[in-house]
Amino acid sequence: MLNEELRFLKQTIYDFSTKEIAPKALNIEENGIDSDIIFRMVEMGFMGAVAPTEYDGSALDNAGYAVLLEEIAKNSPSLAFYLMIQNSFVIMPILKYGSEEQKRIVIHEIAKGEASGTLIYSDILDTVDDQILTIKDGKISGTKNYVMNSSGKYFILNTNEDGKNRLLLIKSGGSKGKEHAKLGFRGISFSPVSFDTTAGLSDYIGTGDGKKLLSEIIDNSAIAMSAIALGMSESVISKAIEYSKVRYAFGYPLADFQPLAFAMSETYGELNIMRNELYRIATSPLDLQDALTIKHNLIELAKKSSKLAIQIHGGYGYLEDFGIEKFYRDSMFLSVLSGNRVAELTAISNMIFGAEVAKI
Amino acid sequence: MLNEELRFLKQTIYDFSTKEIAPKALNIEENGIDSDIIFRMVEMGFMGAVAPTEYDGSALDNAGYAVLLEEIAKNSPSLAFYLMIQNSFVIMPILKYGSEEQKRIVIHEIAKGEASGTLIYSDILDTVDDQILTIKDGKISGTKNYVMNSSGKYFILNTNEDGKNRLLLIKSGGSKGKEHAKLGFRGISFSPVSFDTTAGLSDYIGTGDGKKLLSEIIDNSAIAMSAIALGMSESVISKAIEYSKVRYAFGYPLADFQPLAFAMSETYGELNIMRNELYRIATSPLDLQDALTIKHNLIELAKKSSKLAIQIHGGYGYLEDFGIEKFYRDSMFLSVLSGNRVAELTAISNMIFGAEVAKI
Amino acid sequence: MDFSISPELEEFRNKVRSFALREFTEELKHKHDEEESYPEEIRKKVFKDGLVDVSKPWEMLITMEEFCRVDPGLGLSSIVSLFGNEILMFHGSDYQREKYLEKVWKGDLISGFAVTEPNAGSDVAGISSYMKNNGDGTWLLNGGKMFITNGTIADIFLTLVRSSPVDVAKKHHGLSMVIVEKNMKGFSANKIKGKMGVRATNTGELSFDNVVIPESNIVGEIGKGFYYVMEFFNISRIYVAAQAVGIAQGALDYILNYVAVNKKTGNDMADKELTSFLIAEVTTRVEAARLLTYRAASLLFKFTPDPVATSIAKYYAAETATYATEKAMELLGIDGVTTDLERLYRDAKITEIWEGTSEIEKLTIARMLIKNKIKEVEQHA
Amino acid sequence: MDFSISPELEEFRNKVRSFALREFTEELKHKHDEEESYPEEIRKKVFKDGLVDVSKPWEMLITMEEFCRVDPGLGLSSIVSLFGNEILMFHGSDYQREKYLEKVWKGDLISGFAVTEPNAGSDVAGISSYMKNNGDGTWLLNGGKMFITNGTIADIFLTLVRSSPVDVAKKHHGLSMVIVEKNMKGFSANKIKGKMGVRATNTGELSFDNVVIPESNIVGEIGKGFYYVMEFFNISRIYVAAQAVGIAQGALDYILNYVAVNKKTGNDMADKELTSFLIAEVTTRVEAARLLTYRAASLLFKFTPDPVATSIAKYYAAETATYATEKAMELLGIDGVTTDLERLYRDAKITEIWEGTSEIEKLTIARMLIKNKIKEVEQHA
Repeated sequence: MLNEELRFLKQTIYDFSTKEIAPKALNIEENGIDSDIIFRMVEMGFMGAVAPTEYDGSALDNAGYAVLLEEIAKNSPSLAFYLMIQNSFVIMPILKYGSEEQKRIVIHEIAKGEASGTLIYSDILDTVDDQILTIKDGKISGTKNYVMNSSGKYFILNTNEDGKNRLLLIKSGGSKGKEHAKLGFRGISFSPVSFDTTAGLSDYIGTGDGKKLLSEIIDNSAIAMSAIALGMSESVISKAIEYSKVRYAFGYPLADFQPLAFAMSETYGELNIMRNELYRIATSPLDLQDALTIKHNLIELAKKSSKLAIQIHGGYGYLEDFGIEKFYRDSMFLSVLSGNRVAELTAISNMIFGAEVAKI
Repeated sequence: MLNEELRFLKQTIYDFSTKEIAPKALNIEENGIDSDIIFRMVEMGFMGAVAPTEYDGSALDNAGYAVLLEEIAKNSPSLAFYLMIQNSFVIMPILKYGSEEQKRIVIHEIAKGEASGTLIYSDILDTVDDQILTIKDGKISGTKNYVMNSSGKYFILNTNEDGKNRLLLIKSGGSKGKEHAKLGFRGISFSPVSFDTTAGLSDYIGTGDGKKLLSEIIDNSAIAMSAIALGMSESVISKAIEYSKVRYAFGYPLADFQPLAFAMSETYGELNIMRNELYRIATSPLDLQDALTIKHNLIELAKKSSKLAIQIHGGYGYLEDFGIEKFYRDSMFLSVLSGNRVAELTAISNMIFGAEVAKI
Repeated sequence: MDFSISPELEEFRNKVRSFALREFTEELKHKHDEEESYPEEIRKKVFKDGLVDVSKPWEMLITMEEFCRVDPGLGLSSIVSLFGNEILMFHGSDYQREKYLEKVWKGDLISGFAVTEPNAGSDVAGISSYMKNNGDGTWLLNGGKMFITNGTIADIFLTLVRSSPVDVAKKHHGLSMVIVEKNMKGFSANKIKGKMGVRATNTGELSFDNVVIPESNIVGEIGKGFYYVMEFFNISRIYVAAQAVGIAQGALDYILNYVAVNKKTGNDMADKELTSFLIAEVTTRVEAARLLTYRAASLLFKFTPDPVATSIAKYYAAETATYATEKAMELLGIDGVTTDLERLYRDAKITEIWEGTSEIEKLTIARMLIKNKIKEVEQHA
Repeated sequence: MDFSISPELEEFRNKVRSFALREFTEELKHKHDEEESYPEEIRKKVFKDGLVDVSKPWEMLITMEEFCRVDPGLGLSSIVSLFGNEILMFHGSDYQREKYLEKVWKGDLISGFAVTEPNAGSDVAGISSYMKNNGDGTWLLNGGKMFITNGTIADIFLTLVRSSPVDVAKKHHGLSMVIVEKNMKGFSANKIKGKMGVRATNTGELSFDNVVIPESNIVGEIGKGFYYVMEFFNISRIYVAAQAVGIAQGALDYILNYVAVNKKTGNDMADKELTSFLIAEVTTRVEAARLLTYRAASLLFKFTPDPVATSIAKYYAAETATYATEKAMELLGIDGVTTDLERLYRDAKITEIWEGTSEIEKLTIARMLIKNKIKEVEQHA
């Protein structure tokens, strides 16, 4: 399905991911993404993967970017999600909505590994445990409970000023709270951040309603999230398949037992179908309905694959050292972070039904 | 996904199916496929869809043939399956394994609507209620319990002669037993056929083991069966969607209820993914693993869609007149007729695992 | 806790099972399915053999289960002539009890329960059949009913009608339950043909064209009809759950028989783990469905019906019936399509639809649980 | 049939639930999860408060359920010091009962149950730890065990070992159960770190390097070890089922609380049918799992254990625990990842693995059902 250029890119990143990321994957989970890895990410051009070359980016298109995330996610979903935050959540919105100054400074710094950014988008997730930030007299205040990469330098966030939601790009200024217990993506910081600051940098980003812009940013990350889910599924089911060939029970390799073999090959088959669809979407003009649909399907598949893989690995699947259980946690966390599930299903339904439905 | 030529073909067959088949669909279920329909099938070139023009066929390629079956199945799964029997089960094997005489006579007659044929392949289904036909002194004897289109003129069947399985093409000569109660595809005759005859026509077809040839024929029909399942799913889920917009409960159209809307749009989304994959496969060099995989997935989808559609239609979904329940029966029947499920899953598993697995 | 069934009830179970295996012959099963005809002869035998005794609810439940296990069409038909009798039992006047109920109990009258309308299924309060007070002790009924079991064979119908103009905010007020007799002027019924399954049962569409309903045919209090129906669902849904358990068990019977037969003929299907998994999965769900059903029944039969338990049982058992017949077809494959399993597969699906679709059951369950939880949270607040 | 729980048992349930809610503080739950440390202080309290009494099996079961409902890590840890005690109860000598069992019952000794090995999990008879008869009344044990609960804190281990050379055709012969003490020479244990969930429980890898086992430490008959383990699974799997029911109920608690809180804050989530369906579906499965578990337990506690009922309960309840925590996470979304639900989600999955994976449970169920059916078919033939 991939053209030659993409196949070459895939091979390159596969090799990189296998040789350089895989051995460090466990360490990323335990100690975070260290400066060595960031250095290599910069060298490889992954930090600014989607940024134009004029801002020191690699100018990957949708499909190339998907290949990158898929291959990195196979070994470290944390690192893949981190790259996605930089590219889909920070660089892309700045490219689309930002000022020239924002582009020159922020994208450059991220691409060079000098800084990282994040997007605070809990405002569009249905949550009871979070506040909306407010602006009064140029000062942002309030606490956001759910901030991924909360130790980053740049924040894109929504604030409410006189009843109006506006998106801002600010330079830190928040105070990071205690790290949350982390369900998944343990290599990335995740904590509350409290703000009591005047907006930094060139503040406003985009002109529309801030919550709507957040939704757009998340919508636009659908292919990227799908690629991460795909890489995770592939990796975990391949590991299960390999393990089932060498692990014996009752005198036979597990792969000899039909229900196990069929469960794995059915999942693998679905995976192939979804991969083909994902790259078809990534290489076509953007179709939001298709992109959201594949995202939901691939995230479900990642959950299903990882559950199956734990089961195949038995007790070993339950231990961190074996690198299986993290997919079970990460896939659920990805599901939670992937956007507002109900709002997205409603959007898909509206498109399919050609009418506003699913209100009740 | 379809190129312009295929899109044009699709539109043509869609129009035909909607205008000419839909109004007769219920009648097909009750009284079978009458000569008027066969006449139109011949005129449209559908009876010999895959046959070369020299044998009066339409020379459709894989994708064109899939489009045909998909569009016909939307309104009459019985008719679509009947066309598939003629093309995938009779014409294709004769083209591949048959003599020139067999091609000239049998394919010509089928394409012209002068005769129809069938394939008896229960030998490769795991069954306890069936016998293997035997040949002794040039005479075939035995009873085959499960024969679709048992009223046809030509039979391709497997016989055992001195312990060797050989495929034969014979001209009727069987005596048709009492029609079975029909789970699905009620427009097609389905009954036992008893043989006590000397082989007709030019008998042997192919040189290999008869059961292996049967498996090959079924394998080669995977795209066609997938297309039928796809058409069925599309049709039934579209009907459910339309019905849910006009049927009210508690003051709201059913489409307003999230669990119903989401169930339909999720199914619809899967459908789109599968359709894209099916046509990708149909327009690529044959990949058996992909073809069997999509077949299994699409047949499951057809079962799931029809179950959901009945539920959306409530009591009306349970009545024959509304044209919903038949999809529930037909999809299960298609599943049963689609081949040896366990053998196929094992074959897929072997390909994926790169080893012989799933033995236990 | 005691999950065992009393020896008496087990003995009764054997008795009804033997009856079904003996009387529901291959010929009759096929015939009534094919012809969509009602097996009145079997119904008579069931009553004659004393298998139906409304004073023994556990036996009624077991009869339902075991009959449906063998053949839902014949099984249901033989006992559904009692349909709706509990409403008369609880709310009928002496006159109604004597004139109708006692005969229904003996099997001499066939009863129907008429709620659903073409435009109101799950949404019971959405019905529009309307009865106007003539002011002379009679009412004038107009409208129609849809999907009514025993529609063209019942002698009487317990019919839900609107008896005062609809108040949009309180749609479930102003509904009443009345007895419509088949011989009343202006009443007519058409048989609904072409059901996918349970084809031995009789289903009709009813029409009321200026039917005069005497005051004496109003059941219980005027305006309380909706509540009677909801109360009745607490009963009828448990019986549907039992139907579904029977069907699911029937499918499991096919699976186990098939595997045993295969084993005997040397086919190694029985030794394949895929087969084992399927058997284990189906068995587990059948057992769960049965326990949920019996639990709901035990609450009802102690006069402490629990709508949550009832809806859970109905929803889960119905889903299990569909699931089990699907899995059985999947295993038996081509050998399944020409057996009784084929019919069971068609029959099963109705349990997810009638007496409240699975969707309605789920709403019932959730609404009560949410209500209780909010109350609990508020008390602690 | 009586599905009601006695008032005494309900009262006991309230008592253990109160204990768990009071003692399993937020701080302790977090701490022991984060540090992977064993909550010895809570275990002591549980014994002190008399919440563990092996003579009252129903109470044990309820304790397991209610403890796991609040926190599986702390809950399990507080009672798992009894692990394997039933084997000694049924088969131990007077000497073993006095020296070990009575102390385990009082909570003064911690017991472990050591069967699984690196290369033999579900396949119990595949173990290779080997004990050689010294001919002087002692045996010499070599080998190792994996994933052993209480691995580095237990005082004694009920250990399955091979005591005569393996007969390939009869692998489950020649296995014996022995008591290994932690202080025995040649015994060592390493803590296994990094479990996804139930991190407060202690898990270890054991190593036997020429450990001398006195004859007096052989439990029951030599060579019968495999059967003791299978017999024990009839008990332990029911307790795992109860764990799973507790976890699933815990997830449902989160769901209902969240919906109630949302309702109070004006979020209309509670009124969405999607939420209702989710609540109904989870509730139904939790109820089914609980009934299956109690049924298996009631058979066991009447000394008529039914391996089919046990395996059904274990498999279904474990699946339900995983399912319920998944659904709860799905509903709570981002609000779920920073709560105790996050831990519950990690904890749940173990119930599908330990004490027999779901796959093994399914084989157990199917094998017995097929065997019975074949017998039945043969009798009729």
